[in-house]
Amino acid sequence: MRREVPLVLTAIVGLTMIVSHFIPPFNILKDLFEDWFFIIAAFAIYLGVLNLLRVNADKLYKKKPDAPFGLVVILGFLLITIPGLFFSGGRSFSDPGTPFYYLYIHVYYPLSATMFALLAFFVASASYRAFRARNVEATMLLVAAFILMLGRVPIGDWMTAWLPEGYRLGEWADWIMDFPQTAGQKAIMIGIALGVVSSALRVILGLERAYMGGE
Amino acid sequence: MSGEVVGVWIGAILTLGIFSFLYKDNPFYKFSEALFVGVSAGYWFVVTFWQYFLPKLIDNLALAYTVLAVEGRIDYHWVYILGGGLGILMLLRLFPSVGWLSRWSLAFIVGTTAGLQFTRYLESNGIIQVKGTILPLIVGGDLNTTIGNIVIVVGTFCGLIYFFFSKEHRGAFGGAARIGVWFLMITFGALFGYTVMSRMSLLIGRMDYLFSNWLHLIG
Amino acid sequence: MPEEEMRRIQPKFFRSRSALAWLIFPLVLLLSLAPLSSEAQETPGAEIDSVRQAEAMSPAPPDNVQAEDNPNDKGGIINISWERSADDGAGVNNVIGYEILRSAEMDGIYEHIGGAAPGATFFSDSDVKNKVNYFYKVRAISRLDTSESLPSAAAFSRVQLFDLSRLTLFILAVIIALAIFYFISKARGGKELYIRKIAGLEAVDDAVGRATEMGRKIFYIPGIMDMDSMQTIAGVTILGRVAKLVAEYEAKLEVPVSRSLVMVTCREMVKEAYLNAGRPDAYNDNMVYYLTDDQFGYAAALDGLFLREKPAAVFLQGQFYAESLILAETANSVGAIQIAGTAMPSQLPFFVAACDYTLIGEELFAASAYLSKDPKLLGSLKGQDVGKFIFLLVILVGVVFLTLNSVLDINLPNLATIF
Amino acid sequence: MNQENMQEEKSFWEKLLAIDRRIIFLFIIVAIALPLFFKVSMRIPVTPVAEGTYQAIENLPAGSKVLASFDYDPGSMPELQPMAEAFFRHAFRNDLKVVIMGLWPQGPLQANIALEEVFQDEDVKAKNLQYGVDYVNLGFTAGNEVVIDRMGHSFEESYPRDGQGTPLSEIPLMRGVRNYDNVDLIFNLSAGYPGTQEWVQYAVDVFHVKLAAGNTAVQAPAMYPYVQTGQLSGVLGGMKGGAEYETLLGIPGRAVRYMFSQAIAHAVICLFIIIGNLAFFSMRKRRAS
Repeated sequence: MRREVPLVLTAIVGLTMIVSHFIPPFNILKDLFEDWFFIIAAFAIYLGVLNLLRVNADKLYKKKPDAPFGLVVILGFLLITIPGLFFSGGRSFSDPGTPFYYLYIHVYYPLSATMFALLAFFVASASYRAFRARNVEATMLLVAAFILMLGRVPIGDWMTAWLPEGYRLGEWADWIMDFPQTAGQKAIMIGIALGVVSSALRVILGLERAYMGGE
Repeated sequence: MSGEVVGVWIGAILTLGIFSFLYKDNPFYKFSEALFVGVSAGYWFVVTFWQYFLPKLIDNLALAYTVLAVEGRIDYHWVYILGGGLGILMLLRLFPSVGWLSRWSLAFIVGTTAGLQFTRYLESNGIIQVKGTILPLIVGGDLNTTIGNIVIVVGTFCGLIYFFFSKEHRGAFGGAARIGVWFLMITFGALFGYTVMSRMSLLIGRMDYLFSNWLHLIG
Repeated sequence: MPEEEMRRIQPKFFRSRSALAWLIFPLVLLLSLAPLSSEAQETPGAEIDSVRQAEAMSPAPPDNVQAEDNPNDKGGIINISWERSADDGAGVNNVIGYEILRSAEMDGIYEHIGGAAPGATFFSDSDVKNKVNYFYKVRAISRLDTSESLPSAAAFSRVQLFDLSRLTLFILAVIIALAIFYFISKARGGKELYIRKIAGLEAVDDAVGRATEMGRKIFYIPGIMDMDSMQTIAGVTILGRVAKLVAEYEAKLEVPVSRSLVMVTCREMVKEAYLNAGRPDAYNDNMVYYLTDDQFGYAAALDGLFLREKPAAVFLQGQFYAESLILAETANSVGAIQIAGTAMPSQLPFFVAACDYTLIGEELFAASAYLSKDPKLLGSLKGQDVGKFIFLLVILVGVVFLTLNSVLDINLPNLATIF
Repeated sequence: MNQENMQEEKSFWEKLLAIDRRIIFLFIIVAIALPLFFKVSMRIPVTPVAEGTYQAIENLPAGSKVLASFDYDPGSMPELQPMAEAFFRHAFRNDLKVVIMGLWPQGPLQANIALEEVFQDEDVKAKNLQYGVDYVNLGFTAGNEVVIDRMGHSFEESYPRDGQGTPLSEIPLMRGVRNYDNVDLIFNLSAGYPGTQEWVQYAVDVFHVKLAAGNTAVQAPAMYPYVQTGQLSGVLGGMKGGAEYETLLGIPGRAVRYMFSQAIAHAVICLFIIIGNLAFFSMRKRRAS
């Protein structure tokens, strides 16, 4: 039961999805499975949330050193869920003017945006200390990166103003993006496509069970 | 109005809290980060409740129930009970003794995506890309297109050869693989440039927030 | 206010203001949903009626209305096409939209089933019963008046058993699937399947050797994702090889990880490698340890470790995100040899620029298949190569045909349209 | 003498490379913050792929319906929000009807934020736009690419109600909109998965609907093959893409204003790489000799 049922389920659902793509009447079954998928997907989100709360409650309970931050996580969760569920006008909870919207704009948005903005600093220091033209490949990479970084902003055109119009750095950048870059992306894309096809096949046929938490 | 001002102050303080990590790891950063984790989990929770559970699960079951009560027949919408059941199994992962049951719902998710991806990747990222690479290498009277086509065809072809593992990279085959690597490197260079661009944009957004919205230094 | 307007048209029950109300009044919910089960009749073109005036000039009617079954589906859809009204696009009678009307009889009552923007010549009716005849009319609407086309011929939708438009996809899917099975069973039967040399793997010996000479540690980072990621699995497989070399050279290995499940698996892997190298005594569980699940927390912790221990070699093999930069930079600044590998396209550029060797994308999987000799991985890799071979062949032949066509002015088939 | 010089040079480069990371951080802050205070008007060259997205929208006749999927969160706001605002200005200027949705839970709210901004414009105010008639926000639904797949049969199955809880059948704009056949274009703003790639795979290639997109710069290069094959009309790449859109539209906004900072930041990064490599090579030469 523990192993067989999930393997059989995966096989049935996966094959239905594939077969329905070629044999239209199977779409009826596919639609049914998709309906269930939607509901499970939402529960999966809840699972993640509940798991997070439990881990942090555990920190508090066991008085781990970072317990205060576990408390902050839980309080942060309540900070937005209580207004969002009870005091933000029900289904129109995300309209401008609701408490939920206020928290989104003034707490969630600055935090989320700033977390990602940190990366700018790390890119800068890695540029200074780690990115080296250590071999032919890395050199080509850096040269292409230079042309794009400068060509995508007016500095590039300004630096190459002595070249005739149509041959300045901005145009080089366009050309690289439209042709060699596109070609390279295509090769990567086709390779990944075949990789996805083979791993999907292994999953559906039960050869790959890593998703169930190891063999 | 004053609510807005308070809000911007809160936002600015939290922004500085995250940035303080750049100096070094510290409790102010840890607080902001923990708050972020909690608030974002809460955000998902609320949105999923209002825009998901209510309209898709509860409403559908309510509809099925109403049809049963009013017209006395069993409606298609009852299938949502099974979906809901599988969903609840998912939550059982939280309890170690019955956690294995969550594999049933997981199997459902994995099977659906694997089945859909199988055909979608093969077609959109495989066949259609291959079709798009079938271009004439010489286009009369149009040098730009001719060069462009040659670059696309040669680049894609050689790039694929590099990812071909059944043959040793020697001779002409090795040469093609070598050209393939160059194309890959130019592609990575482009990605590099664009990633730097992306990261800088994000920082510009935050700086502008601090100087315009908070300090009003920029009009 | 738009919001108020929406509220007005909502059924009473949906106006409730908070979740609390929902939870307290589930019965109210059930009862007020009742009207939804019988679909309300739509009033055709209500908002268009308001702009209509009595003494208007009619726009030219749409012409040549055709209705036919949507091909290659499970039925339930009829496609309607028409020629635009002569007044569509300009003039006083400029058409501002089309209405699509439907009836079960040619001379019956036609009901509004949908609308289309000016310039449109196509509508798809997906609310039909299979094998039932329908007739369609299209009505052109100007600001002042409307005019209807003649009805279409009868059309009905039906189920098709096979989607012929997807034949190529089907054949290719079958070929690749069969190739994968064939090679997996071959590998299971003990046949050696050839895989080309992978530069990054060759460099592992040098890196481990150098660490031994310098007497410094080797760090192995198997990415930040859990064991359900194929990349993590590949990373852990490669760890097996590295650990075996380390055991043979008597160097020192540390594997700090960010997932507890990964820790357990890595311990197994390293232990087995030490056993195979004939040095089980040299292994202890503390070589593999858990730091934290948190992305930046993990990066910061590794940062500290690298700076303190100054490792001679760092392996970054698995699934990485933004932290790749921080790791590669710090390891580089302490002078470590770095061998990276990931299938994350957005992180590969940074690894190539900052590390000495990088396994690019599929090379990571190929390396792990090669090292683990796992039949399913080897078989898949070979099956994918068959797919690549077909693609390469199609590109080659297709390009040659098209080029010959353009140079010699002949008419060879265009594979792009056939394939 | 020469020997001494070498010695000095070595210590110079080594010292230079070993400076505290925080000094580099400071450089970046200055490089980005300072230019914000100057109003420099710069010519924004337009890339062909951005033009593709603009034209796809521009060529729609008035009254056409655009399905706009907002698949991003505030983390990518500086890159995608200018595009969102420009898109709404563009759509409303050309009298297009907009159906908003999101595969990311934060997306529909980002759309509301952009709408709030755009509704301040006098031109837009004058149009007296009505919710439910001129635009509608369907909200978020869970299920990633499966949602896209399912919407090919029926929007209502994925979105029984809009973001405010109104059943779709009661929204005037949604009347006659059953699936992709009844929309004229999909416009997608995407910061990752699920996003533009999934829209191409599950909507464009199966249901043959037109798609135009705006992406974060990290993602944009991977979309070029789709543009080359025509699966995608065009793609706006990052903040620069937003600035290009604003330029094409003739309404310069935030993205254009930020371009000076962006330019200086790129220059500084290039400079860092050059200094780093000079140091690397001179130190390697020294080690070799």
